Amino acid sequence: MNRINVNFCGVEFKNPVIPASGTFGYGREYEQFYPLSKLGGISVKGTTLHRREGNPGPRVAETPSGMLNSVGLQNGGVDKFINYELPNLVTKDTRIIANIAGSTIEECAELAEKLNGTAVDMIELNISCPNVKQGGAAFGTDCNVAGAVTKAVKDVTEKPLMVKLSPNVTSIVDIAKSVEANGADAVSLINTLLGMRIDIRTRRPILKNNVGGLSGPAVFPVAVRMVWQVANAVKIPVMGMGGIATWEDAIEMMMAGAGAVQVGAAIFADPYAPVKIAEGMQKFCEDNGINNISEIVGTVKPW
Amino acid sequence: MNRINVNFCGVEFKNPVIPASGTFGYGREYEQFYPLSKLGGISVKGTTLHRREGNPGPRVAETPSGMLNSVGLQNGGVDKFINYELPNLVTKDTRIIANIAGSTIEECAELAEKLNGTAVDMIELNISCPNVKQGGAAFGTDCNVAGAVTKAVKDVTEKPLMVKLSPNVTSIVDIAKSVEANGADAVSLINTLLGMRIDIRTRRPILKNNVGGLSGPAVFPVAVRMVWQVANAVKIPVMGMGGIATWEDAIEMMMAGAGAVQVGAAIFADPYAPVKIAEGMQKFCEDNGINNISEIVGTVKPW
Amino acid sequence: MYKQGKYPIVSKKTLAKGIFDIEIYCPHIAKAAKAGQFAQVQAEGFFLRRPISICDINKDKGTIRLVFEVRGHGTDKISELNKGDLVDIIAPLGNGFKVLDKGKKAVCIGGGIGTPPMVGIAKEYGENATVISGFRNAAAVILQEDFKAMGCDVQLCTDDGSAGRKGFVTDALLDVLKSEKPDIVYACGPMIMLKNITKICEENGIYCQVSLEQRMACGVGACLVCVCRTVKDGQEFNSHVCKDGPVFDSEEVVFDE
Amino acid sequence: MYKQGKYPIVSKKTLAKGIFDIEIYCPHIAKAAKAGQFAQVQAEGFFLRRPISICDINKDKGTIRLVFEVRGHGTDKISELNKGDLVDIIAPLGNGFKVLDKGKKAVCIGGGIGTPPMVGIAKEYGENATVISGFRNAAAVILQEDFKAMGCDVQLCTDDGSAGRKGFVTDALLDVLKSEKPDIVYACGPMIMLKNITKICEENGIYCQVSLEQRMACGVGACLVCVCRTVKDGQEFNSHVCKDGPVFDSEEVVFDE
Ligand SMILES: Cc1cc2nc3c(=O)[nH]c(=O)nc-3n(C[C@H](O)[C@H](O)[C@H](O)COP(=O)(O)OP(=O)(O)OC[C@H]3O[C@@H](n4cnc5c(N)ncnc54)[C@H](O)[C@@H]3O)c2cc1C
Ligand SMILES: Cc1cc2nc3c(=O)[nH]c(=O)nc-3n(C[C@H](O)[C@H](O)[C@H](O)COP(=O)(O)OP(=O)(O)OC[C@H]3O[C@@H](n4cnc5c(N)ncnc54)[C@H](O)[C@@H]3O)c2cc1C
Ligand SMILES: Cc1cc2nc3c(=O)[nH]c(=O)nc-3n(C[C@H](O)[C@H](O)[C@H](O)COP(=O)(O)O)c2cc1C
Ligand SMILES: Cc1cc2nc3c(=O)[nH]c(=O)nc-3n(C[C@H](O)[C@H](O)[C@H](O)COP(=O)(O)O)c2cc1C
Ligand code: FES
Ligand code: FES
Repeated sequence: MNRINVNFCGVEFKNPVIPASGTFGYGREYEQFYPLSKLGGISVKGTTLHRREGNPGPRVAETPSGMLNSVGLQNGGVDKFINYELPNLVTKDTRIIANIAGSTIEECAELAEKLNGTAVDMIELNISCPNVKQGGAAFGTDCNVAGAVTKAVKDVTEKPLMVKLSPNVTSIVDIAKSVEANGADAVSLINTLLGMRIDIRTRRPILKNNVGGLSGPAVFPVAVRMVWQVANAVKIPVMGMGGIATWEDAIEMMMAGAGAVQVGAAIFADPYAPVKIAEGMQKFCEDNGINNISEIVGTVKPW
Repeated sequence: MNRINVNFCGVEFKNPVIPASGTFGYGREYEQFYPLSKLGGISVKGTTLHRREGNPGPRVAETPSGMLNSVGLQNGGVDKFINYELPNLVTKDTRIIANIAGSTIEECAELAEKLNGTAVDMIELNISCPNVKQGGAAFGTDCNVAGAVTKAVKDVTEKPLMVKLSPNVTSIVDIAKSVEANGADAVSLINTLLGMRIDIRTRRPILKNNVGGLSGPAVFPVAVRMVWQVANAVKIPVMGMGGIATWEDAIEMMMAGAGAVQVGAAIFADPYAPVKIAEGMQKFCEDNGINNISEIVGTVKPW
Repeated sequence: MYKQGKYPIVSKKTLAKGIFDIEIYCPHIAKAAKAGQFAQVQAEGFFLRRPISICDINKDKGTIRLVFEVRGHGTDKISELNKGDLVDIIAPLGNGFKVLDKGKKAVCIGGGIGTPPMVGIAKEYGENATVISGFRNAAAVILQEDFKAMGCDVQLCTDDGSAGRKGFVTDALLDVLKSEKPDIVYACGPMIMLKNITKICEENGIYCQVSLEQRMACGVGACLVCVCRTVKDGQEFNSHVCKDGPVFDSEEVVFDE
Repeated sequence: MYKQGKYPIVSKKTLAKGIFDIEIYCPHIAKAAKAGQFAQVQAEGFFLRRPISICDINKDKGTIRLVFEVRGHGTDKISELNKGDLVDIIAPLGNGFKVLDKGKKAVCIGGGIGTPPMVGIAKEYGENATVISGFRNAAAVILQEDFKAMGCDVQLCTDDGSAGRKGFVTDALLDVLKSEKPDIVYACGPMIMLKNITKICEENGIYCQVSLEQRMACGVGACLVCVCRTVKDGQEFNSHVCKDGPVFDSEEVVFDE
């Protein structure tokens, strides 16, 4: 019996484990390891209106239990996504979350409109990319702007709208409330924490972009805290991510309040991580007499 | 030849390596490993006006490459510090940084006044403790309040005033500028990132305080980024900390812009960490023909 | 004087499923160590050290013994170490048990993985020690031969009666008290067990010391994370398990309701 | 088909100071692997894997060889692995070198730790391969016997002349070109070396493939971090070393000024 299927925001996922945007491409590469149907869904690489080349390399730096990236939303543009990636993805028997990012509010809305009528199951509006100059984090760190962009997209989209929040803020709860008030159907968090590494031999930042986004197990406790705070402050569902590497982490994130989880950087260390996490969750339910994993969501009892 | 003595904010330190507040007590315990004179200075446990019992236990949770703590400023109060700890510390031939925290602006000023005329070399005003309800982070996340408390302390203190900043903010640069404008002689950063861990067996937060402050190598890239940003935005010196565990880390932090560094959680893993870091820095200078470590401060060349 | 260093493991045994016994050659530590003290043991790849009681000290051989159970990822990692490997420890830490004068009688009570620290202290009393240890079942029983070899009066309890007597260590303690009044009781184990033993000792006017556990960071008394509630002269306050303990006079410990 | 798994090390050698040669038993990978592909190697305790070229493939034995230099903490950790230990790798990754028809002549050029991938490709040409390798000095020289055993024409250069001829691999290449025009040149090494070789080949109308390096995360083409600038039909764009490379036609690579 499948004990880990979840209904998140009206969408049925066969399990709550979804590779995080930007860490899994469109699934083509990882399909060489396992069928994509093993995944609850895929949050595809951030898509912009037009093709983007992204930032110059190096774009990655290792950190203790984590990594920085400064990809900068390299992607082929929304039309290529719709015409080339989506037709392939729909054959994979898994949910498709389109992660979109614009440099203006209008662009975000236009992107969402383009995805109307497609096979996309859900939109994840990224207002938190630390690696682009316009839009991105600038949208995600101001309550009013975050609300405005949410509203603009909600007004045009026919898909469930999930807004992806930045952790680089004083109060992620305020941002979450603002996007909820402006019509978001769900929030996902956290995007990456802004960080930097320097090569002490060359006295140069390792990333050509100087700074980049921190992800991986290092950020897990920050992510759990933010998911817990946000889940307690909003009524819409929360998709939790940030540093999840094991099924225990995923359970912890769900107990903190996440209705489903995304797994990102951990995939680089172990391509099978999302599959192992789903399997671990199923076994956890069996071992603990839990009929469905949804029963544990938000069950942490604070002291 | 000592190549690692630094003048930080008018105070001469024999080396730039200082155990971070709250991780080294008043040095009594670590003196059993090595003489305190090997250290550039000691930032003592956060001191409040009155004795504080701190938060209930458990107060610590392990995280990937780091830890959460929720001590909550347990200490014997400023009078005990002045009468019992300070007379002992002054005999140790190292600099003494008094880390102070108040729950009101007046309390902070009163604390600073009490330290006038003592042997304390410098004041570190902690406006960033995530583990206390009043004062603490509440002071550190609002530019105006941060400025006001800085000004109140600066008005009464005769010591160099360093203000310790919280990383749990949208713009640490804005806070740094505000405390600079209000008379801070230096800033120190970062304090801990707010985080949480949950015991999935008991479905309880591991910390009795539910949330706690993240420190250790996991936060290092965030700390380097913040030090770099702040050092480029203010004219006063920056004391860098957050995840430093090796001499390479310390060099990286100084290249990012720190005039001196504090080492915290790494001491729990290796009590000798501060001493090894100072030795590594001296050797680095010798190997690279650097006459004094101060020459590397802020020398990272962004792309 | 605390010592930190990497010391060789000279022998390793499995005492029961998931319970390991390692003997470490560290003459300076062995020389300084007392029963009831502990070591902060590094688990490779983990940030914090794991506190493990010193089970036994052999000052002649220059070794200490650590007996530990795999409870999570860190102890699992430590259990991968083998004879010949180096283990990074800080020791001896904490205050240790108070040892009474020769001829005094002691009862040493260990519950489960609280049993190992009883080896070192029971040794101080030899034939004058009664050792009561309690385990879930026969498969979990450890260290009984060690106590017997030291001449102690050994009383084994298991929850299910699959070895020794069926029942709690407190039942065994009450039986012992029927025939003699020891000068001191030492106990280590779950909080509920320590609380009940404390109550019995109080009622019978027997001096009792308990060894507590708390999550730790520094292990030396500097970071203040390992808090426990204690009371003295009617005044409650925070003590720290790593430095003020792990051994406390039982009357000073505030047991949660 | 990528494979990920923990595979046993069947032999380990030290080729020069800080340069190690490990042979891994992984029949499925060995069967699928081509010269010029690479493996993502896990270094215990580190978050990201380390990309290491497949130096040689023995399909009969089911093994691949990795030759790597200790450059930082991660490769240092990998170098601690010994015969019998398991190493966690993902392989074979990347596109590999294009192999021309039997009888064609190749020049294979390795600079320093760029030399190992030349073993696998030179083997394809045997006596029809000229192998030019360059090192800082005699102490750093590796793999020359391997090339000789395959019947290649072996030309060794060192910066200081302490072994082979003094000078750069490009000097040796120019000399070779004086007497014959190879059908293909393969090169791996520092960017400046690749740039100069590319220029020479262009001027001489010789097809040239270079193997590039970039910092990686996934290693399979999904995360887009391992970017390099390439050009096709006059159009510059980003390629990814792990999937589009590591081997590129030299004329497609945009070398920074
Ligand atoms: C003074 C003292 C003496 C001890 N002596 C022994 C002994 O002789 N034999 C033995 O088997 N165990 C002993 N313990 C318990 C032992 O420290 C824990 O079982 C161990 O830390 C668990 O680590 P882990 O990595 O397996 O568990 P994890 O749950 O993965 O550990 C996560 C974190 O929690 C801490 N932690 C978890 N459980 C405990 C606990 N019960 N006490 C303190 N910290 C904990 C860990 O140290 C680590 O920091 C002692 C504890 C203390 C405080
Ligand atoms: C396709 C490819 C093939 C390679 N083949 C070989 C080989 O056969 N033999 C060999 O000795 N080396 C090879 N390298 C280089 C090797 O990957 C690096 O030396 C190694 O990653 C350094 O890791 P470290 O932990 O020692 O260094 P650190 O500096 O501690 O590593 C920190 C991070 O930077 C990355 N990094 C550092 N230098 C490089 C580099 N030059 N290239 C890519 N990533 C780097 C590391 O992978 C790690 O993520 C190859 C690199 C690539 C991209
Ligand atoms: C290489 C890389 C690329 C990413 N690209 C995107 C992106 O395009 N859009 C987005 O919303 N998040 C992106 N992210 C953020 C992740 O989706 C995720 O929020 C973050 O990495 C935290 O999860 P993790 O710790 O499991 O990786 C990227 C992360 C990485 C590591
Ligand atoms: C156990 C513990 C107690 C701390 N107590 C204080 C404190 O009293 N005052 C203060 O300003 N910072 C306190 N800090 C924060 C540290 O001084 C430091 O800013 C932080 O830990 C980051 O450095 P690190 O990663 O090197 O530990 C404490 C940190 C820890 C781990
Ligand atoms: S563990 Fe630091 S004071 Fe006890
Ligand atoms: S390393 Fe991920 S795309 Fe190349």
